[in-house]
Amino acid sequence: MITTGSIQPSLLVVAFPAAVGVLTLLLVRRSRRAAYAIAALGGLLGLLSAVWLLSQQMTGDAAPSPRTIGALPTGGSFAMPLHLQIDALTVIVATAVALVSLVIQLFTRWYLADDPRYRVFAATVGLFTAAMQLVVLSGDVLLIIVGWELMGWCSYLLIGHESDREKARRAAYKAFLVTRFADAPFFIGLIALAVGAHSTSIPAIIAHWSTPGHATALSAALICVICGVAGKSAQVPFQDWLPDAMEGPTPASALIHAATMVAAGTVVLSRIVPLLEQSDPARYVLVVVASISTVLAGVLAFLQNDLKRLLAWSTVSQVGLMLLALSILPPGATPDLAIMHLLSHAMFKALLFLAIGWLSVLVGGTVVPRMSGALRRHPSADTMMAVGLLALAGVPPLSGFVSKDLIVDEAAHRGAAGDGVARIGFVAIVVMVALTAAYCMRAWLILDHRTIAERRQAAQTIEDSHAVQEVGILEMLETSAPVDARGHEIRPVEPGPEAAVDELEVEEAEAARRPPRPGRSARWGLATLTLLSVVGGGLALAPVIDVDWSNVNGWLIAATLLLMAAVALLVRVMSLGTIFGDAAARVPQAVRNSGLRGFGADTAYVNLVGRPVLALARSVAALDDLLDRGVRDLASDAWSLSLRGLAAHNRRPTTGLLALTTGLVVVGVLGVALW
Amino acid sequence: MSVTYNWALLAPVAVPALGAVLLLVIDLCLPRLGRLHWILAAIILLAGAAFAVPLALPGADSPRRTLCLPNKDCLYLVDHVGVGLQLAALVSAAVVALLAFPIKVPGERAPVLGALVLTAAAGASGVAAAGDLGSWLVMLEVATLPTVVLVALRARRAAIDGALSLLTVSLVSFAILAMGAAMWFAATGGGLLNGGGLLQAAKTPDSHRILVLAMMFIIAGLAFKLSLAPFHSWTPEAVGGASTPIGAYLVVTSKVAALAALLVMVRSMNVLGNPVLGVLGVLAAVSMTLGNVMALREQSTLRFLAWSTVAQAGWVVLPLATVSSTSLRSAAGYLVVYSLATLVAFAVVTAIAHADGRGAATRLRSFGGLLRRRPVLGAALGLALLVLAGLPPGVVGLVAKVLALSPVAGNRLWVLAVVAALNAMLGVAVYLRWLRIILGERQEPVARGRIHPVHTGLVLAGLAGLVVTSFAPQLLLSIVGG
Amino acid sequence: MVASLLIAPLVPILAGIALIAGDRASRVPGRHTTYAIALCAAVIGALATGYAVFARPVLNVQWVPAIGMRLHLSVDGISAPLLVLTAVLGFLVVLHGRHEQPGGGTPGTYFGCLLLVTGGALATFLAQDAISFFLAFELVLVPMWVLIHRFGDPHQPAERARAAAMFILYTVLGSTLMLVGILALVFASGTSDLVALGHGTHLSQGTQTAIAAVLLIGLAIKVPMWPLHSWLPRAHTVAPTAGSVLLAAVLLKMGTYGIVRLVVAPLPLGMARLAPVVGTLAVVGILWGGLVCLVERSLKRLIAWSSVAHMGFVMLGIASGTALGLQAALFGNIAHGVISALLFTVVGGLKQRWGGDDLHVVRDALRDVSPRLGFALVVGFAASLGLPGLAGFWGEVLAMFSAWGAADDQPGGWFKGLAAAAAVGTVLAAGYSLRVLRLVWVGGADKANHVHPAHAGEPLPAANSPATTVQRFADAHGPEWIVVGILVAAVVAIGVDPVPVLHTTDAAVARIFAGVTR
Amino acid sequence: MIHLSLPLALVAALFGIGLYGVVARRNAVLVLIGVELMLSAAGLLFVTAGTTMHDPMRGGQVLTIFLITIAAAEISVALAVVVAVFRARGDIDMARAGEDE
Repeated sequence: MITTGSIQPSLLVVAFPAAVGVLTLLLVRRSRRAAYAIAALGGLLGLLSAVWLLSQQMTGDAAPSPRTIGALPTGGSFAMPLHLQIDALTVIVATAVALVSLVIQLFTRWYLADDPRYRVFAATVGLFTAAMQLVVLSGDVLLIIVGWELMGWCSYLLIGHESDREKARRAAYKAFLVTRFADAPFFIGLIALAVGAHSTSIPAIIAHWSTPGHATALSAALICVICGVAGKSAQVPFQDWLPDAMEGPTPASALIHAATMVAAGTVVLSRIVPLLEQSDPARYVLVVVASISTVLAGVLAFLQNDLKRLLAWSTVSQVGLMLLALSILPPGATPDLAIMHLLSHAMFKALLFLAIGWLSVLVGGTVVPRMSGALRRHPSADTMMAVGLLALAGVPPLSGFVSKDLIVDEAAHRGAAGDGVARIGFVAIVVMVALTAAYCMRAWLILDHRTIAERRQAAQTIEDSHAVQEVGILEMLETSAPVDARGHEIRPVEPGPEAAVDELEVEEAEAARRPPRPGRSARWGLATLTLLSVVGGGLALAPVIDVDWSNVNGWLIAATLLLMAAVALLVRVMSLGTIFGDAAARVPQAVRNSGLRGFGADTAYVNLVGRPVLALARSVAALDDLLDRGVRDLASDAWSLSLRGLAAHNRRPTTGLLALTTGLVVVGVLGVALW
Repeated sequence: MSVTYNWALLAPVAVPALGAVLLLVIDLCLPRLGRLHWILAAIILLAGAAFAVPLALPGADSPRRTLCLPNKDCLYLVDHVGVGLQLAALVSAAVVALLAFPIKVPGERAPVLGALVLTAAAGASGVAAAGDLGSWLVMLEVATLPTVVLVALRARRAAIDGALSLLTVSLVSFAILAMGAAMWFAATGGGLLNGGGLLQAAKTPDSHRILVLAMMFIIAGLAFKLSLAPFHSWTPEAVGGASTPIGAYLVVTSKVAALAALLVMVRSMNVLGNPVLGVLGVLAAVSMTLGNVMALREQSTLRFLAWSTVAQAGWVVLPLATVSSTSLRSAAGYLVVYSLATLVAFAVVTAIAHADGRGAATRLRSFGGLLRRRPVLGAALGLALLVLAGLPPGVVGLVAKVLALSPVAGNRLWVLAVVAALNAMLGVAVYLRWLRIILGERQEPVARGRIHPVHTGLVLAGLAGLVVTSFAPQLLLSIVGG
Repeated sequence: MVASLLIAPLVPILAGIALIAGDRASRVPGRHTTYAIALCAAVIGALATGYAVFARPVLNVQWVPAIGMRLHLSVDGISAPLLVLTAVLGFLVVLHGRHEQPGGGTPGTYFGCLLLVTGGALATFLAQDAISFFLAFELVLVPMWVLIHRFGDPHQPAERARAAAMFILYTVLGSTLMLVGILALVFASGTSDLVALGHGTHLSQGTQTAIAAVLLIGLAIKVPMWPLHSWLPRAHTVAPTAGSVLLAAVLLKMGTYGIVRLVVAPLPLGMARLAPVVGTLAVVGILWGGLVCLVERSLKRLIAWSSVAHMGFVMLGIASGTALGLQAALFGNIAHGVISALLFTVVGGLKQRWGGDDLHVVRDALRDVSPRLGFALVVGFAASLGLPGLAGFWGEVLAMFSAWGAADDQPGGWFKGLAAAAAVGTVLAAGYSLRVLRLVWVGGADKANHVHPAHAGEPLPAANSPATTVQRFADAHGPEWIVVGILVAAVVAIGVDPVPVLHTTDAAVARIFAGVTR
Repeated sequence: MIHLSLPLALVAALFGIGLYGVVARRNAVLVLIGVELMLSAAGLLFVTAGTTMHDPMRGGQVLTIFLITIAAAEISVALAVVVAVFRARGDIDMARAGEDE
């Protein structure tokens, strides 16, 4: 047994990834190799510490609440101990985060092989991981806020990594602002909880608020926290930043979606789940938010024209499921269900993103026309894609199946027991299960599409999304030449077919400059993820996770599986005869257009928040100008006063005498009056 | 009737008075001395001041009396504040004499001017020690009348106009003052300023009322000499018209005399038991504001200094809005600081006017780049302006502001305090305007004459004084017993 | 060693005077000599300050009895961090002068003024006597005025004069009002000793409220608090870099320091009565500043506005009436000092390179053009939006904590609302910070254009093609990079481990609240 | 002994007339006359007050004499200035003095 002296593995779990960020920025100038070495080593050490911590936890040697930078001196009775809190669930999550992060670091080396900013990217990923680990392990709301905000910032940096493109800049800006907007209530909620308990330590908070007598305050605070969680986890009404975040490089997306940022909401809520269980209003809010999100995101995922965006929406949907799992928990229950799904989601989603990233490098983009048939041409990734999509869809016996069906079962169970929240949740889950099966099937069919020649033809009309700057692919479709039912152009398009082909060749030549597949370590990482996606469900059997897998209702599971099969079949039928094997092509164009825009959420943000705030800002600026002018006018008033004074002082003795006499009268009257 | 005499005590008044006579006699005997009379005058004034020094030392007992009647009422008494003001009056007059020394005047006029300065200084010195209404009135007038002549003797048209302005205002003010004194006399039934009659009068409502009215008349009458608005109209005319040393005399020595006179009266009003003299507060506020606002635009140096003196007069009487021994000391302390800074400013202006011609010194613009051209003069003037503005590094000016504000703030006269704060701001704007010119670039080619060594010496001494007192303000403030 | 108390402020002040006076001498000292003298003086001042902070000597002698002013210098927990901040920044601005020594005057005057401001600020924080505090408070005005007036933006002489005048007039008004308050306080309590006043006075609540109101109005101008802030954006816009740094990082702190020393500690009842107003104005300032920043075009002005917002957090902490709030305020002071110093240094450098600071001019991405400055800018704005791990976070989040848990004698609901509004303010901060980064750091120019298909057929676009090369200008080097680097390191260090700073102030804060029975 | 109210009324009247003269007259000499009236009012008040009290020093009378003396000195200076003004400008109209420089 390794000694548990002064060095706490829990601190190392946070410190190593953070060190990656700091050291890379400090030490590395240009060398890509050095940056990679630091990143990989840091990630590995982070993972090892997490495993060490896990082993400690298993043997019961882990320090339950290690100190970090020491308690904040608050000058009074307010306690801010800033401790971590180590328990089985958090340790497992931390391990998963470390693992995913390591794989992503390994993969990035290949993915960004010719990116001049690789160094910064690797550093940011390290910092991001550290922030997430902090949230995961934190036992103090202040530390949660710290990690939470740092993650937001790192996501800003990652999404805006390719800041040469306006779309990426906008996406990064939007992601940070939307989440930050939601953070305002989140702060207030946590502050309210902490101030009530006179401590920021989570155990103290739970102890304080668990005593009866402040239900309303508790509900209000929790709803505030849920707002923040909805922001970070991209739930309704803050959902729209996440698909835009696809502007970031694919490894960044993998990191954000799989293990870190969007999952943080689940982690935080699971920390305070004993409070959540006491507050029905908060549970209702959570279940409504999560249900709407999970269903809406499922629909949107089906409608996307870009497979990365499809995955993005699927994340929203899956996180919605985790939050649903939290909302349906009975009092006294532990959040293991949600965490279980978080873990399996982390594995398969990271896998999916990295695989898509791999493919996108090979085919030069992630839009459906590019991706169509990608697996046919590059079969090396097909196992990963298959496992990932199956796990996402929840096909037994993959990890997604286990975690999801446990939630379905729990919802049904609780709903039958008469819990309204669980009933809402159950309905949403059922719809969501069908939708998940639909978009997974759709994605697979696209990737596995055969008619490459047709794809190639159509591609002539569509530029690569990298070359598309301001206008999205949608606008491009609208303005490009119409094609007939078989994909033949009716009219040649602007740059001319040669140019388009040339461009394709150039890009493929570019792609050829890096090796056609990731390095060995990265492939090992991917293989690990694949494996875990397959067998991760077995975690339910592990003693550290407390889920009730023995009494599962077999009929219910069979019914969901049947539903999934039916939907998959339907999608297959829909995809027949479409150009790219895209089932969504059967959906009316208007709906798809709207879906591509996230049903107009972005416009709503701009019109409901952005514009009014800017208008307010302008009017405040104008008001301030007035204020400023008022102050300046005082000066000019004094100035004109002196002019008037000059006129009065006409240098004549009589005027002086008049003033003197007046003065005498005034002084006499005032003097007697004021006495 | 036997009266006690203490000549040492009387010397600060007697020496200059006798000196004035002496100067005229010397002129009779040795008619060709010319400007040397200024030196003589300065020596006499400094000798008078030397007699005052022992009394001003911190250990001296206070108040000292002489000219006492058998019934122990004394017609001459000085306390620390009084002797400090005497000292200030005499020294400032001596500085004026020295400033005037290099300036060419017709040979027969120098002794007259010198004698007038001495006379006025004697009056200023005497009024600070007056113990009865008669000597108070006489001394005040002795301090005032010569100034009219001093202004008029420059014999330029502007000077004559200024003299007329000063004359009319001073005459009317004196009439008002006399009326006030008469009412005072009628109310208290005696000529002594702090006799038992005052207490008696304060007790009966009728005479109390007359006493108050008398006080108002006296304040109104004295306000002209302090250049408090609205009694200030002569100030820009006379200061702008007179020769620069006489201008300095008008805004420094003359003001010292006025404050001394006012303090004598206010001190005796102590017995009335009312801590607040609202009228003085109002006058202070109006003067500050008016002076500052007018100075904002003024283009002529001398008139600028005149407006500045109007504003500073407000600060001088500001503490007197509350009646207490502290506030008397505060007013005197402020005045002393003001006098030092103003004298330095006038010394610089005089030096430049003498070296480059009056035209080069009467416009603010012509001071452009002074700090670069004549570093010593520029530094002295800059520091003096900062002291007047009350900004460090002119720390002593800031201390003076603290001094002036503390009775007001201590008694929580918020409105007055806020007005004062606003005026502190305005004052900064006013003085920085000139400072900016000094710091800035040269606007026009200026003839570069030689600064007279006496002027250089005076400016250097003034600069040294400002610097030293900025580090140790107590040196200056202690002469008024602070 | 008591001498360190005198050396710390006096060496910079005297060196400053000597430099300015030396400029007028017939043989003007050379540029390098001037720089060396200034640097030495700044270092000596900083070392003496460091020693004083470490050893905590006390000097207490009579100075001007006429106004009850004593020369009482010492260091306690409240002033120690500010002293260190001032001393370090004093050194840094002089160091930075090597890189950017603006025209408009001689080096002697420039460095002299910088040293005078530094020395004056040190004296302010050292003074333990209310009246000498005021004196030192005023000491910095004229040199600062000269800095703005003479050495400010050379392109806008008229605006420079106006801004300088507005700065000094506004501040003088504020400080004179403060003087009125101080005098009233001293008169009423009978002592001008800040240590004695720190134990609270036993005046009636009415008296305390009146005095506190006057003091607060006076000091609010300095802080500045909405709506008395008009001078700040103006002054910052035209001030030279070093001037902006000192103004934001040191001079503003005098205001809050004064509030703690003169209002919070001696007048608890008065402060309690006025706290809701102060808190409300503070929050209005937060929102106001944040909103204006969203549409402000001038980058320096924008940072000045963000200062208004940040100082709002400091004031909110003070208004909460809790020890936590005071801790937050004192920490926020330091944090804002470091952050604004960093931002102004970077932005000053940018303005110099760009020849203007209009955000609407489309420029190449700073992260490509000048990676070091870009990095520093990112750190600065990230700290400005309150990113954890950087200095700005703790002060703001603790201020919100304290406002939510305001003292029992305050209207709790109202303060909770204020805390919520302050949280909205952090969103605005994110909005404007990212706005700047989006316009400056990542650039407005869309370089995806540069790899347009049109080039594809031609030989590969080489570096000689103007469309693809980035116009690089000199990145930060030498003194500028040292200054920026130190500030970045400080921002990170304070942000990662706030405990030392909070620990320094802890005992003093606890003492203030120990005497008060609330 | 006549009743005091009569002389007091006279004092008031004299002072008022003098003040009016000072304000209303433009001729410098007439202004001087106004001042003289005011001064004589003061003197009268001194005398009147002095008669009512038993002051061994005869304060009222003494002060009146002082006053008269001072007034004489003043008028001499004043007339000298008025003459100078007349020489400089050609008139002694107070409302026009100082108009141009």
